[in-house]
Amino acid sequence: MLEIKDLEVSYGMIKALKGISFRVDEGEVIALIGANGAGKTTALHTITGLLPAESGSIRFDGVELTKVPAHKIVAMGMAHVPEGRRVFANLSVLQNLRMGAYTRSDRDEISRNLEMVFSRFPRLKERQNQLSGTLSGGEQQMLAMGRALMSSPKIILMDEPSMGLSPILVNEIFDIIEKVKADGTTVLLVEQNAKKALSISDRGYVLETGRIVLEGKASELLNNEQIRKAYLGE
Amino acid sequence: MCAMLSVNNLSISFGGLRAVDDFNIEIEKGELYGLIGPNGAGKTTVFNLLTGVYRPDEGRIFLEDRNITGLDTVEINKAGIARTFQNIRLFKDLSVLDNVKIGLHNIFTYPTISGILRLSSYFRIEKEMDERALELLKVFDLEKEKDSFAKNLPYGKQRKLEIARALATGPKLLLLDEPAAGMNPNETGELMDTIRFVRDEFDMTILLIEHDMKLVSGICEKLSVLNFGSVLSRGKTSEVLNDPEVIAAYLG
Amino acid sequence: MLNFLTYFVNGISLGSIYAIIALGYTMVYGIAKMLNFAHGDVIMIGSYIIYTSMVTWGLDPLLSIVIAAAGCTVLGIVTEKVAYKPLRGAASSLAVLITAIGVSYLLQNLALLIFTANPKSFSSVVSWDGISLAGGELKIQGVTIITIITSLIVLLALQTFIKKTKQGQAMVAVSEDKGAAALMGINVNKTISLTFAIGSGLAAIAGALLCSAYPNLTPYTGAMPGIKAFVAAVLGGIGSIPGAMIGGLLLGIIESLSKRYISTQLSDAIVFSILIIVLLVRPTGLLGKKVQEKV
Amino acid sequence: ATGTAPAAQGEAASGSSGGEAFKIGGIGPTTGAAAIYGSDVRDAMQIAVDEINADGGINGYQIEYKFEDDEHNAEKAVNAYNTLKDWGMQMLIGTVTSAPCIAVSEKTKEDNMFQLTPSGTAVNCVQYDNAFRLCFSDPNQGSASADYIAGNDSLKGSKIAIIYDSSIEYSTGIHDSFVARASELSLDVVSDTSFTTDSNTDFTVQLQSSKDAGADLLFLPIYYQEASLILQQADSMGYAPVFFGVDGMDGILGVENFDTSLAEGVYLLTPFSATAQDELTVNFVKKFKEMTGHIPNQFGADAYDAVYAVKAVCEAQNVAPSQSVSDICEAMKKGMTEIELGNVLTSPTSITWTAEGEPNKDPRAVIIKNSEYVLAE
Amino acid sequence: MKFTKQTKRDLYTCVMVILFYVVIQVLDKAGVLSFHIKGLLVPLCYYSIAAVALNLVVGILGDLSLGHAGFMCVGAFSASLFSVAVKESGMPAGLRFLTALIIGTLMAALFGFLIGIPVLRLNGDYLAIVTLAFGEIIKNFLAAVYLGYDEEGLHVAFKSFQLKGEGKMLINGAMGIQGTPTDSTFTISIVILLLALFAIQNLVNSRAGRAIMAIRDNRIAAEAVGINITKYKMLAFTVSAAIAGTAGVLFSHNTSTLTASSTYFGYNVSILILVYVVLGGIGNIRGSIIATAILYILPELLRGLNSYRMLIYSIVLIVIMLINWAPAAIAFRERYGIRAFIGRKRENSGKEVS
Ligand SMILES: Nc1ncnc2c1ncn2[C@@H]1O[C@H](COP(=O)(O)OP(=O)(O)OP(=O)(O)O)[C@@H](O)[C@H]1O
Ligand SMILES: Nc1ncnc2c1ncn2[C@@H]1O[C@H](COP(=O)(O)OP(=O)(O)OP(=O)(O)O)[C@@H](O)[C@H]1O
Ligand SMILES: [Mg+2]
Ligand SMILES: [Mg+2]
Repeated sequence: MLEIKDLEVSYGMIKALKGISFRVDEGEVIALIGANGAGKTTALHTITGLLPAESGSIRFDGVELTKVPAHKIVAMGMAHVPEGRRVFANLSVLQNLRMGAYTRSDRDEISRNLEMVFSRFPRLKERQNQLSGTLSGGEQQMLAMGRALMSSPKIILMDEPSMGLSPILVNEIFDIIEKVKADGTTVLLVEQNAKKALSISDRGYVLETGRIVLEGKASELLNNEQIRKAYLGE
Repeated sequence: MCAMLSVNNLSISFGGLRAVDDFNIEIEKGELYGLIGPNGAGKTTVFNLLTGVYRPDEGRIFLEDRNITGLDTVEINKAGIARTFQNIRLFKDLSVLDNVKIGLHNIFTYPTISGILRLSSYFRIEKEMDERALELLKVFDLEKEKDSFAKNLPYGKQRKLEIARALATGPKLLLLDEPAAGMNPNETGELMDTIRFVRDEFDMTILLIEHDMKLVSGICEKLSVLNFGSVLSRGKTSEVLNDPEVIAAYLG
Repeated sequence: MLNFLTYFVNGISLGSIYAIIALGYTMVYGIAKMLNFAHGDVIMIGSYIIYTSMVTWGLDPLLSIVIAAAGCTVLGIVTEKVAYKPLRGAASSLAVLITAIGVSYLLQNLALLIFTANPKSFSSVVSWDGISLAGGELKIQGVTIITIITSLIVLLALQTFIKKTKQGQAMVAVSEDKGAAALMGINVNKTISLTFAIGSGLAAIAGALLCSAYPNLTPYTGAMPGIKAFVAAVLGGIGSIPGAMIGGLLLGIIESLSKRYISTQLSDAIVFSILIIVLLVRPTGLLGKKVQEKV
Repeated sequence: ATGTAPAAQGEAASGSSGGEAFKIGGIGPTTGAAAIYGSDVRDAMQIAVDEINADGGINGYQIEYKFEDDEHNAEKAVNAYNTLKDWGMQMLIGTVTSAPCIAVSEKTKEDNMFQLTPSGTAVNCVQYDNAFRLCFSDPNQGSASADYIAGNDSLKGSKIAIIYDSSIEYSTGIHDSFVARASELSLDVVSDTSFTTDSNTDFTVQLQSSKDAGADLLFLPIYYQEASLILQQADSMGYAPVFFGVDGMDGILGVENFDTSLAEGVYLLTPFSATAQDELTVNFVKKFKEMTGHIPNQFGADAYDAVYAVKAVCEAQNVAPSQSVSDICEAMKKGMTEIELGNVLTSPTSITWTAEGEPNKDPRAVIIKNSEYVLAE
Repeated sequence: MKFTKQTKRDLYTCVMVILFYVVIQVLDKAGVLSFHIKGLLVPLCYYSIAAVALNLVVGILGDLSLGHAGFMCVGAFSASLFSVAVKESGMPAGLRFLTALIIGTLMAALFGFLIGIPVLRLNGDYLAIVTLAFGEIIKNFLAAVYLGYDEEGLHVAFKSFQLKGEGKMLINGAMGIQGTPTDSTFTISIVILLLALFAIQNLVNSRAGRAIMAIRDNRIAAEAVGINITKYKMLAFTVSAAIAGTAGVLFSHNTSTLTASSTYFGYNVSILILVYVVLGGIGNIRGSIIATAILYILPELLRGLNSYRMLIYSIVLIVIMLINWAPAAIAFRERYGIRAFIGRKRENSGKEVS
């Protein structure tokens, strides 16, 4: 479904991705793990077109994405929960969610979707008229997830969705990811919480300073000695 | 002897929402104290109240025996409370060293005019500031990056720099808002060592907010759990973490 | 009392002109987050287009306005593409402010070359004389009434557009966070172009009314009203569309009354002093949202 | 429209360059809000220079002419002056507007360069002995206007209102001397309001104040751009006093598309009338219109006369381009006070100059009738 | 003594200015300087000074001011008033000018301080408009005031008046102040430029300067580490106003006529100075000077183009801005290792981390 080949990306002089390749198949949950500054966020940004690729290719359902602008990529069925949430601070929770359904026009579908999001995140329903800028960090994270789900995407890219969430919510988020998967949506998951991430993933890739250094079945990675040392803190 | 921090009946509302509701806490000198609770429970708001970002509707705050309720942020910092922020707030376009030196602003002083005219006190005190700042950077393993822009540091190092900067202001009480957010378990482990080191070496009292239970159970001696603005449970870490109510509301 | 009313009405006439300019200004200002110092000059260009088609080609006023609106829209889109868009994402938002000043100089000097510095007397696009009250003592001009009606229509249309349409909501999202907006599937460039298109189209309408009320057209006609509109927009609260309307009207009324009751010589100083006082009391303008940064 | 400048360097400064032609410079605003005045002066001078050159020049020497923009800015005017000096300018006809003119006169004084301003009206424009002007001075116009009103049977009993531009020298200068003279003559000034260049579109308050005060004569010592707006706004208010302007009002009939019927009955003291039927005026207006597309006002006429004044004095004093700047200036200074310049656009009679640099010429009061200037009385 | 990188950079800036001075002097002695160029030197200096001053507010403090021409106006008028008043008293020219400089600077500082009070409460564009408003008020006021003295003493009014006997009009409404002695020389201007550089660069690199930059980068964090926002904003604003005032003194003592018109002191002049600052690099003091030089001289170089002069100027301005600031252009430059045209970036003691 999503195939990345030899992707290179730079910020000015700094090369953040030095030729990475990986693929995500339909219906899979793929974990992308790596230390701070490894280039995970950069990879996601490039896939959704927020950053230009220097070289390499990104294919989504067979379509080359590197020259496609971000908004078209989203319309093709890719959603992105960005790092740092990036909710529209001066819009209400409800307006933010509606914004998530920007590319869709079927009103009934949208309101059904909204109900679905509200049932997954009751807190958002409670706060639907609050300006999102004043939500607590965790609440904003839920909003960002909910907003991405509003486009009912084929694939959803999540950048550290558990960051700053309480343990109960972290579990919940991972539950939701599993449910999202169960609904047939493909997930590309970037996480610091490698253990949890791998435990719900099918496969995983390990990124280190702009290169993929390891890949494999999630269960294998979980048992990999190197990984256990470097990312699971054991 | 009185507690380092004691807070009585602290409350604040935003519009209709009572974000902090009759909050009490008592922290002894040298303690490593954890403040946990669900998202939106009001933890950061407590920090904001303690540091004068918000003025409480009700309640009083004492630092040692000094009533600091209603003082402004600058005064509170001078009185001895320093903090870090949940969403990192560094001086992004300044060097790492300068970030720490700004923390030293009220510790090492010389008149502005001697800075402009480059009088001898300027050189002497700037040198002292540099030395002190470097010492602090060393604690956080940041001395190699001293000349980088703060914005170019990786996330984890930015968090550390924030702590270093807070320490530079010479506080008695250090407030850390989710210091381990966005760190992987290894980095979190290092951070725990650093926090312990800071407590021991600087003789610091620390109150921290954190969702990473490994960190909380690893270094906090006592905990308060906040839920809907008020304290759900408090006490020794191990006891609090086994409290069924806490498990239900927070740990899952 | 009648005396006061006369000056008050004069103030409203002046203010309605400021208001209609400020509406277009605030549009671009609120969405693209840029102080478009060239807005006044787009108004000037629009007025020249109307002048040319009405006086030189002898076309109908309404048709002339349509032509001017089309012309200004194109102008707005082109300047945005050439001079502002490349600076999107620049390290400082001041960069685009400076190119806007460059564009302002450019338009003025272009007009100077094409139309010369010789002033042109504009033919009013409004042929109605207006109404007389209190036995002819109090006269409200046709242009004033038309201007107020037009600005109210523009106000409502803009409000509805932004609140109720997808395109409008897209604009709000873009103004908050371009990257996140793109992730919602919003075409950021198109949305900003649209903003400039609308803002510039409104400039043409404002130009028609400005020059009908004050029929003297030179390459510098737009500069001062542009700044006054900026002041009005700030007074009303940046980005607030009703604020721009209220700010414009208030500015006109204050200007008129202070000229009458305090000093004609110092009226600018008085207007500006009042602006400062208002901002000291309400640091985000009359209707500006108080956005508190969450710590 | 201007001569080509040889790469000017130090030695040109001594003032005696080649000596083949007279190098006459002009300075005025050709960009910025005052561009209309400067461009007219530039073009009118060009016409005069071309005529003279076609006619064999001055004393057999051709004129080289160069005009520099000053954006109506004293600092830029000095820059323009220096540019012209580098070019080798021997005489300056300029600058067009007052404040820049005063600043430049400091420099011409230092260099002892002859300066004749066509339109710098402020007193200080000609404070030094090397500087002369062709137009009336501000106080001259202000008091002449008051005198005229006092001496005119139909106007003298009027209640007078004044609207002037308090942010420019020209307008305040005339205003101040008018007010002073009016009180000496015990004219009845009932309303005195002003505006600034930054708010020069809406005059309803000033007009309303004048109307409320019962004024039946409105004195407008301002430029015609604003005056045209005042006429329009007074008309739509239904206020119809007698309007009385000064030379800045000249040009009002030339505003493109202006409804000249509004200007019916406007009095103005002006040295020039573009609708005069004498051969000189007709010829000048025709050439000017061909060149620029619009009708000249007194700025252009003053500039045209200024070039001819220089020609006349040069011929009388037998000045040659090979002389130094300073020598030329001395000769011109002497010549200016001796000459009697006839056949000019801007005076019905001939013009003479005082040693102070002021012209002796009669202001003409004209009244606009059927969209033409007609001599009043 | 060991120089830090920053100190070296600051010194280079001063050396650049001194070198410029020396080169000009040599060329002048050699007689190759045209009058035109010589006439541009003093304005170049005072606009550079104004730009450097504004950069302290815009670049270092991070607030947008559109009213610096107002501070120049205050400096210019107060100093000229003094100079004109004592012109005939036999005070030595040097001492008179020095006093005028001090008066102009202090008066501008006072106004900067007064204006700083409301400035503190406002942010972003609201602040910009208030500074613009203040600048306009100052200009508007000075253009309307008449000040003169005669045997009966000092007279102030908003209408012209007649003086009795041996009186003298000091400020004559819109006609402003006439006859200011033209004391500004290139040498003095360069010395003042160097002093301004010295003061601002040293301020920036001191404890106070860091505090100011901290406020710019993150106000909330600055407060949290105990920095008194009010104090340091005031400091930056007042120092900046004072130096702009000095520029005003040089301005008014360069040409003999001084009027408070928009041409010299309107918001458009403030914006022009802002153009210098932004083009030279926000926060980059040296860049401000270089940009001022380029942009001030450009329209003068274009004089040969006559009517097209200002048109070309505006196009060049837009193009330089795009080259210097557009992300695409910057990326291009970085890739091919071309140095910035003037120096866009805030040049700080920082190196990029890879
Ligand atoms: N805007 C930028 N300008 C310059 N360098 C950048 C920028 N954004 C990221 N980088 C650099 O690119 C590299 C990869 O960053 P990226 O944000 O992709 O890492 P990450 O794996 O997502 O890390 P984290 O876990 O901290 O989110 C880092 O070295 C970072 O410093
Ligand atoms: N300035 C404000 N205006 C309105 N509501 C606010 C404001 N600040 C905080 N709140 C609300 O107060 C509640 C507590 O917020 P706070 O940021 O203290 O939560 P928290 O406990 O730190 O949560 P998290 O762990 O997610 O950061 C939230 O519901 C938030 O929406
Ligand atoms: Mg990341
Ligand atoms: Mg929090």
